[in-house]
Amino acid sequence: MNSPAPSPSEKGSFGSAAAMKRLKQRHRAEMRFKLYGQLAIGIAIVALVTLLISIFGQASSAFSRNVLTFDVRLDAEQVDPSGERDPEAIARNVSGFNLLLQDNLAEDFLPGETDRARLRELYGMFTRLAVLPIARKTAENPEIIGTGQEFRVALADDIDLYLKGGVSERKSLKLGEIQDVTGTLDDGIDVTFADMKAVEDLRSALETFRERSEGDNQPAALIQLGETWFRLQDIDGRTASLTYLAGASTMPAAGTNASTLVLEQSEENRTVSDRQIAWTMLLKEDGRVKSVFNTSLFSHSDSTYPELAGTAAAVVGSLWTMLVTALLAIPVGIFAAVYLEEFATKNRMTDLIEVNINNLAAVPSIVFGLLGAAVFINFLGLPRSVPLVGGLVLGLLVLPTVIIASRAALKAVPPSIRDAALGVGASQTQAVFHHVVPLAAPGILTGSIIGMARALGETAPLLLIGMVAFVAEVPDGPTDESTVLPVLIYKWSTGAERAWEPQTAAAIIVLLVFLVLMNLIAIILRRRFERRW
Amino acid sequence: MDGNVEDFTETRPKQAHTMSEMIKVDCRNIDVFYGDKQAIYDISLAIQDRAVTSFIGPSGCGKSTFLRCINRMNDTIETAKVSGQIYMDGADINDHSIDPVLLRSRVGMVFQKPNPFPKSIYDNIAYGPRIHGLASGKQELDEVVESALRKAGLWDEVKDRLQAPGTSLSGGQQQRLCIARAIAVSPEVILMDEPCSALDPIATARIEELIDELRERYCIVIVTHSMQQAARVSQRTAFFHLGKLIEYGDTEQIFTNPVDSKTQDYITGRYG
Amino acid sequence: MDGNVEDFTETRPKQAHTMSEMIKVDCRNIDVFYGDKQAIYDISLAIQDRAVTSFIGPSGCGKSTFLRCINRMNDTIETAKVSGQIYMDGADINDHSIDPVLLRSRVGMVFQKPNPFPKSIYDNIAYGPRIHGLASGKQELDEVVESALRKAGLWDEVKDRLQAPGTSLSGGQQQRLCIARAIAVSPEVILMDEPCSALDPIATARIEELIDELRERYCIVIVTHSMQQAARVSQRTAFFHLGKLIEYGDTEQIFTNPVDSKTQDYITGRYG
Amino acid sequence: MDYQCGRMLETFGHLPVAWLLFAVLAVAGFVSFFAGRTQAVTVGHGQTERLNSQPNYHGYFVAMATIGPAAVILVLYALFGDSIVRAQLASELPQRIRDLGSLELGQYIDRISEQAARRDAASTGNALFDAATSRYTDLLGLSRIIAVLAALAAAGLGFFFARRQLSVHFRARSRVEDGIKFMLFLCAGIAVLTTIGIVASLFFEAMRFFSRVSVFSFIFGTEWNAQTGADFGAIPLFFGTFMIAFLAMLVAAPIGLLSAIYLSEYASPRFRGVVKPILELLAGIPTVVYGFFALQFVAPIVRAGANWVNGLPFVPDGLLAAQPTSALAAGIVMGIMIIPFVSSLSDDVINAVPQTLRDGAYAIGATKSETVKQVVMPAALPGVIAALLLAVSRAIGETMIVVMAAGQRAQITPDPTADLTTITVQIVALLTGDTEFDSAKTLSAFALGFVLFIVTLIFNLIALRVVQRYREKYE
Amino acid sequence: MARNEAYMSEHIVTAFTDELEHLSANLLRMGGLAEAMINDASRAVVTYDLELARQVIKRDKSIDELEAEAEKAIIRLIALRHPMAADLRAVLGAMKLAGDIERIGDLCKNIGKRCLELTGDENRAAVKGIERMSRAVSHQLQMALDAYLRQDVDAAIRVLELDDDIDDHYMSFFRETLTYMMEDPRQIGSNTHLMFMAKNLERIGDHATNIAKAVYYMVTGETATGDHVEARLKQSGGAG
Amino acid sequence: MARNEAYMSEHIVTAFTDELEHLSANLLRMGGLAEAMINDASRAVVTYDLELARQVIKRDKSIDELEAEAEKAIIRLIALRHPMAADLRAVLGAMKLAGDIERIGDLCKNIGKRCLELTGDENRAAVKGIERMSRAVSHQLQMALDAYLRQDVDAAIRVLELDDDIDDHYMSFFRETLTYMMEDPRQIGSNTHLMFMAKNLERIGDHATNIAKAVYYMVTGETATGDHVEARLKQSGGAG
Repeated sequence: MNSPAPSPSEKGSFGSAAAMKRLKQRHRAEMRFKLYGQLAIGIAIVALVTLLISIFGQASSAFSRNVLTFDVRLDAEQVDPSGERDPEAIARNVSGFNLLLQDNLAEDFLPGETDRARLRELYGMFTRLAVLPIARKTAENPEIIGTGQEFRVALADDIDLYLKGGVSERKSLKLGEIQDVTGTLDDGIDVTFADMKAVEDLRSALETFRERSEGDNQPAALIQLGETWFRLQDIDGRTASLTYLAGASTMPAAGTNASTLVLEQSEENRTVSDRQIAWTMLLKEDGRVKSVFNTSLFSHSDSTYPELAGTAAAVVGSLWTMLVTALLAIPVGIFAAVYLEEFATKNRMTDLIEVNINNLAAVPSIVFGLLGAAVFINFLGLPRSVPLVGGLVLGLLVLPTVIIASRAALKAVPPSIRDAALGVGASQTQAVFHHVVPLAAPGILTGSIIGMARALGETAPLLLIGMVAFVAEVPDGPTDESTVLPVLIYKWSTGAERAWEPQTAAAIIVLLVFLVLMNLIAIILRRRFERRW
Repeated sequence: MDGNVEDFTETRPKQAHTMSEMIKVDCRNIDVFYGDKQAIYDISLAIQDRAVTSFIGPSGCGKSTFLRCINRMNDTIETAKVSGQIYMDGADINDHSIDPVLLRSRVGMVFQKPNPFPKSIYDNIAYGPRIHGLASGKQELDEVVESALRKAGLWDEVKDRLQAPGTSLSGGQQQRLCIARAIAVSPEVILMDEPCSALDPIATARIEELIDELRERYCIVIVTHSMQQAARVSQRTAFFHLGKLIEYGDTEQIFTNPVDSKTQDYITGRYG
Repeated sequence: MDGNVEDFTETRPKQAHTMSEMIKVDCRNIDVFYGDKQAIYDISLAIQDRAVTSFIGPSGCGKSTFLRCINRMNDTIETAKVSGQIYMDGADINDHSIDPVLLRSRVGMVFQKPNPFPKSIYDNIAYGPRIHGLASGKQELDEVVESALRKAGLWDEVKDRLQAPGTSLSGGQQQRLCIARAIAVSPEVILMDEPCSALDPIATARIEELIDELRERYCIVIVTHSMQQAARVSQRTAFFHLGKLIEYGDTEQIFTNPVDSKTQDYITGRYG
Repeated sequence: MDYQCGRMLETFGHLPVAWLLFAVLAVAGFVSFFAGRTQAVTVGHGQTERLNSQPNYHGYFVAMATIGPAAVILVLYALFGDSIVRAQLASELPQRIRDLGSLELGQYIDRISEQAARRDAASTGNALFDAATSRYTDLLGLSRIIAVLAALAAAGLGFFFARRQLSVHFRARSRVEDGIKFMLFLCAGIAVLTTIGIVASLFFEAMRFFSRVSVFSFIFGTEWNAQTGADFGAIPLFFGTFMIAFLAMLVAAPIGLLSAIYLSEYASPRFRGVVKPILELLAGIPTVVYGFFALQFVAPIVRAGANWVNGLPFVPDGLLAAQPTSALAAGIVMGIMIIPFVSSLSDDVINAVPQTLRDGAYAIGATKSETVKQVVMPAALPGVIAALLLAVSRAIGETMIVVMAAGQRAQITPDPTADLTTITVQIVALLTGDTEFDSAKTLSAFALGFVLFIVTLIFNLIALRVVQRYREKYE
Repeated sequence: MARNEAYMSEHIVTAFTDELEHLSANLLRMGGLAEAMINDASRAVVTYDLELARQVIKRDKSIDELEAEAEKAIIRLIALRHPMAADLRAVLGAMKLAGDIERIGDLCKNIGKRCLELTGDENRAAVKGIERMSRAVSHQLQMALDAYLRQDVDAAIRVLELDDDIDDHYMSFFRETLTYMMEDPRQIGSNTHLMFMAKNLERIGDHATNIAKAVYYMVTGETATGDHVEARLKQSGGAG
Repeated sequence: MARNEAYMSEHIVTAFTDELEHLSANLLRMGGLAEAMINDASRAVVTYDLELARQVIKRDKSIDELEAEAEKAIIRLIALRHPMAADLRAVLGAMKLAGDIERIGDLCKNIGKRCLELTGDENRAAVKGIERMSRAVSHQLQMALDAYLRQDVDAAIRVLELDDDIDDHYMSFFRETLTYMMEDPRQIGSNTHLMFMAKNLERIGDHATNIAKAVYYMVTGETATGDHVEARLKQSGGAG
């Protein structure tokens, strides 16, 4: 093979047998290598898809919300005890409205009940602060006081979660007609079911749940007979002993159709009681509990109650913060880039600045938080938790990103353009501002937007300057106390109640929408104006 | 006396007469498309062995594209589509049974810009023989490397620093290293795509000299921007224009008495 | 009869005799350092007006560096240090009182790669006159643009699409656009740094033709890689080697009968 | 007269003076620009080519000379004016208030300024306070009048002298350009100031910490109980940090590198056009989202997995800690987060390898993978290493994922399913909520931050240096 | 030269075309001069006009100078323009042309010199022979130059054919003069001169033939020994 | 040619150097042939060896062929190698040389042809004169070729000086032969031939001079009419 030309025997064929064998091996190695690459990309994509699915899956339930409808007369006594029709006083009179609705509910379900525990259970169907919108609405239109109005109130988070299937695994079964009823509502009744098979189904359902759960958990079964809900105490053959839960206080008649709701978790293991479930089911049949789109997620500010919490304040806080960030980082970043790329003479000083900026871009974001805490808050005495400080910190954080992106864009403009301008007698500044910067503008803009997107998603440094504070009001300016979306997400994710989970996921989606928008703009800009030299 | 007359021309073999016997690569009806754009129109061309054939023509005339058909480098460009037959020693290189990887070990290529691998000089040369299993031991490999470097006229310049990186050489040396690298896998054909366009006149002259020496062993095809270079190094010249082969013949004839008026105009600096 | 003899040579003014009167740029004892490295060694050279002077030499010989002294483009390179005097019409251009920016409007420059601004053809030309306030109204500017394009022989090709981007032109047209751009600020000297090295032979010939035409109005200095080009376009040729000026004289003499053996060796393709 | 004057002072004390000044400066700028421009045209006798610089530049120059000094004065006033007024007011207050001590005095004056800001505020009844308030308003007004007058004077002087300079040969352009360059330089300086700020704040706070806790026990201590202020041994934190970073790199390095290779060498432009943005999407997701993902999705799986392993017959019971938050969960998710970082950096590096090298390899009959492995990768190696170093640095400094998914327990254990804590987690834990800047607990966060900064700095410096060398090679 | 061929457009570098045309024009001027010299020389012999003979002798210097200039221009062209293909042939052909015309000038000068040696009372028949020959030769040269001007191969071939006539002229003149010399030994001296003049004219004819050959080469790129000219050239081979 | 000048190293492209040397060697071979032809032709005349004369006539064809080859090689060189400066001069000089040597061949052939017309009983004195002249001319040619081989300007100048001698030789031969012719009119025919032979030899001398001039030009780049040669050339100007 070492000879310059091949032997004649090789003419017409390509390669010896040994070479062909070797070639086969080489091609196999080729395929393997290619496969590794595909695998890697597959893993990365699967990870992304999993992430998105898990978040969207969680979030989907947060975008709908169950509301409880009330049809009440706004009793002036309760709503406006002072009688002055002072809007502020009305809006602040949360307890008055609360009582009004509580009474309305109690009238329907527990008329004349005095057991405070039982009442509290009923009142737990919604949270006190949920009446706030009603109060505000009334305050705006005081003339509706005294008239009958229909109101919608957010259902308590646990019950909402229960309806969305979050509290316990459950199973609905039709039990068919009942043959026979004995006993009283107060002491418990025994019913005999006509359909043995249905009873078997119920039993097996209970059994399955029991097997599935750990420890001493006893699955529960709620049975509906007509308008009344009972709790299943025991079942023996076709006869079940039931106790009264809620609903019409009438003995069910034989022949009534029965249905059951089997719950995996026993009452003790749940945040929702059997009775509350029964009430909810009754309200639902009445059409008073309905699932609606969760507008409060966008219109409300933060709240200690997940069903009332929204992202409005955080979104506005983020916007204020971004405004400050943009005002600091973009002009300064671009000018600094122009200076370094076009004017700075190469010496140790500029080398130092250069190294310094590159390093700064790679400094962990939390360090900027420390800087903000130490300099802006401790040293300069600026207030904590305000967009001004957050914006400054984030501005410094993305400054190197903007500088580097701008420099890259400036560098991409070929030196021949500068030469050309200098060659016709333009000064350096003219060459830069007439030619180089306009040509680099799309790149600079793209870089700036991407930098801003990064700032928008940044969390850690803001934690350290106190932007994690609870903010119930939409901030009016950069010096108002506020929080930002990512921090809100962090805060919600640490919430103890399970209802925070979908809420957090929903907030994440709001954040992602903003980010996707910004990146889309950047991509469009890049596609539209990108110039290859 | 007549003997003397013969003697005077002996440095130039009379190719015209012996051509048919010495054809190494026979291209027939080659069309090349880049996407929808046709770059080469039905070119047929037979390239002689042990001679330098040069492709000339104004830029965009398809000479490089055509060159890259011969070792199927157009395969690496996704939009490129080649049709027609190219026979090398009678075998169609576009046949499915022909592996481009093996083909390229028989048809070496040298590029416009010297592109040594970022490895030592030794490894630059040894890389090809290694992947093709052309040397079975360290000693044999050493021999292959030395022989390739010698043939490329680079041995004396680098023998004391075979472990130095290939990129440490000067531009002209780098290009000769690339030629040595191509030679090391014992090709039969060497394609050169404007091998001197990135070099200064002195380095260019060295490469031309080398090409002239290599002609004795290989079939060399060179694409060049410079008519002068084609005139200097090649025995046969093909003139391309707008993707078509306008004229193909002995270099001397092309440069002193071209048949086609387009060739004439191009060569004499008239145009169109 | 003698009249006829004269007539035969009339296309070539006998520069040698009238030189001293027609000197445009007079460089004296120029040294250039890049950092610690000396790139130009004590070069003195007088460039004639209304003639093409070419600088030739192997790469790295300092011809481009020297060219860039003439419009102080070396000022833009930080490490470059130029010493010596360059008199243009008797004024030392390196003097502190001379603004390099203004100097560059009197000494135009054309670069190796065509570098039109990514703007319209019109704006490419109009930019220089605009920043220098050479035209006071739209109409006057139009005239400047047209005149520059005409002088660069590009008017007929682009007059119908002055608003098309300059980069949409072909390579050769782009280079002529760059020449027009240089002309538009009415310079006295035009420096060209290998203006054809990125172009194909046809475009090159067009540029050479243009240079030949422009010679009647300007003092042109051209750096070229190609001796042939220097031979074709220039009346005077300077041969540089290792940062030194080896020989400077009439092009014809340099190419047919150079005085210095280094020039001889370079021109005939021998070397060192 | 006196009254008039007082009214004026008071009015000025209340005016939204910033906007007014802005408007005045803008007008001054315009006026001076046109004045300069017109004068230049006159000087050049209408022939602009006779001028050294174009008329516009003369205009800019005059405007610059007019606005510049005024703006400097106003900026100085904005920075120090308030303190001067306060100092003056403090010196005028009765002795007993001045004796209060700086803190309370400051608060007292704060109250005064708040009161003064309310224009229609009723009397508080406290005569001294009311008097001080009105005095404060007057002082403020006076200082503003002085500042504005000074600014106007400076503007006038600037305008005057600038116009005197204009002539045919005056190099207005270079003067204006010098001004622009100076402004650009100031902007570049901010980046440096930031670094100085970081280093200084971290350093001084860390020094304060080390004056209470010895450096040695901080760096080599193995017990960390900062919340109680008892133990400040940071070894467990270092361990946790590097453990998680290591796990992250285990995920990110091969996946990122291989996908970069596949995308740049194998993928069709269409595939690349689709997949590359998808990978970049991973980079665009905020870390807090990753943290949530780690906490809600990955951690339970890791825990379940650990439990399953523990349940295997030949595995000793409780081999794995199987905590609800674990280093492994954080590591995996952090790895996913870093994939695009590694892949896009490597992609850049691989793309920077010139096509001619690949052509060279193909031309001697190398297959694609041989070309990649033996030509492209060796050429790209320095860049790839740098990319990995930068990724490690990123992993070390990453905060939200570990805060949410790694846990709080400072321990040293090789078990990846145990919960570990990291430097960043502790910084967040120590500095969230109300903090006083004087406790060792708070200061320890700065000491940790200092360590974090130094460590990442070293990684970055090495990586950037390597990258720069690499780029220089191929540019 | 190129201007006469339809397919050949101008060079992109017009200076090149200019130079080539300048060269060609100069050669034609030289040719015209030579033609005039032939006629004048023969007239000087026939009319025994010694003044004219002296003029002819003097005029050779102009042709020599023009030839030197042309040669310089040719070297310039080759060195600076690198002519190729047809251009190269044109330039090298021009070089030959210039050489041939210069030789014609020399030969005319020689005729002039010999004219000065004559006595004025030579055999009229012999003198007539010279006149006749010179007319033929001058015509041949004119045709050759015309072929050059028009780059006309056929015209060039016709010139080649003419050469035989001139050779015949010369041979008969030679024999005739030999007879006169034998008849009248006193005329040996002057007749010898006439004989040499005739020889010179014959040689001028050869040079005209050479010019035609050069034209043939310029246009076709083949030396005028190709198959289709051979037959016509067979007889006129070799120097006289 | 280049090999003889110390400062001139080889071309980087050795093929170029090879071709130039080949060309030069070929010209020298042609020159050698021509020299031999001169000697043989004169021997044929002196010994009245008609066979030798015929050989000489035949040999001219070889020289013609060699000249055609050389000319082709020169065109090749110019077209493909673009010689510059000294190389260009060498190539163009070679072209002149080839032409001159070819002419020498022609002239020798002409002597051979005229030899066939002789009777063998010519005036011995005249024949001796031819022999003497041919020896001088042959020597001159040899010196010119030597100057070419060694690229020696001084040698070339010496050749130019020699030309005067040959012209003197010719003039005396011319007068002498004229006398013989008048003395013996029967010999007019053969003596005329001898006279033309002498004229041919004189012209061969001119060509040798041309070769020397070409050498002078190749080496110095100046035509051999420069100041320092002028004085020596004054007498030998113009064609004989």
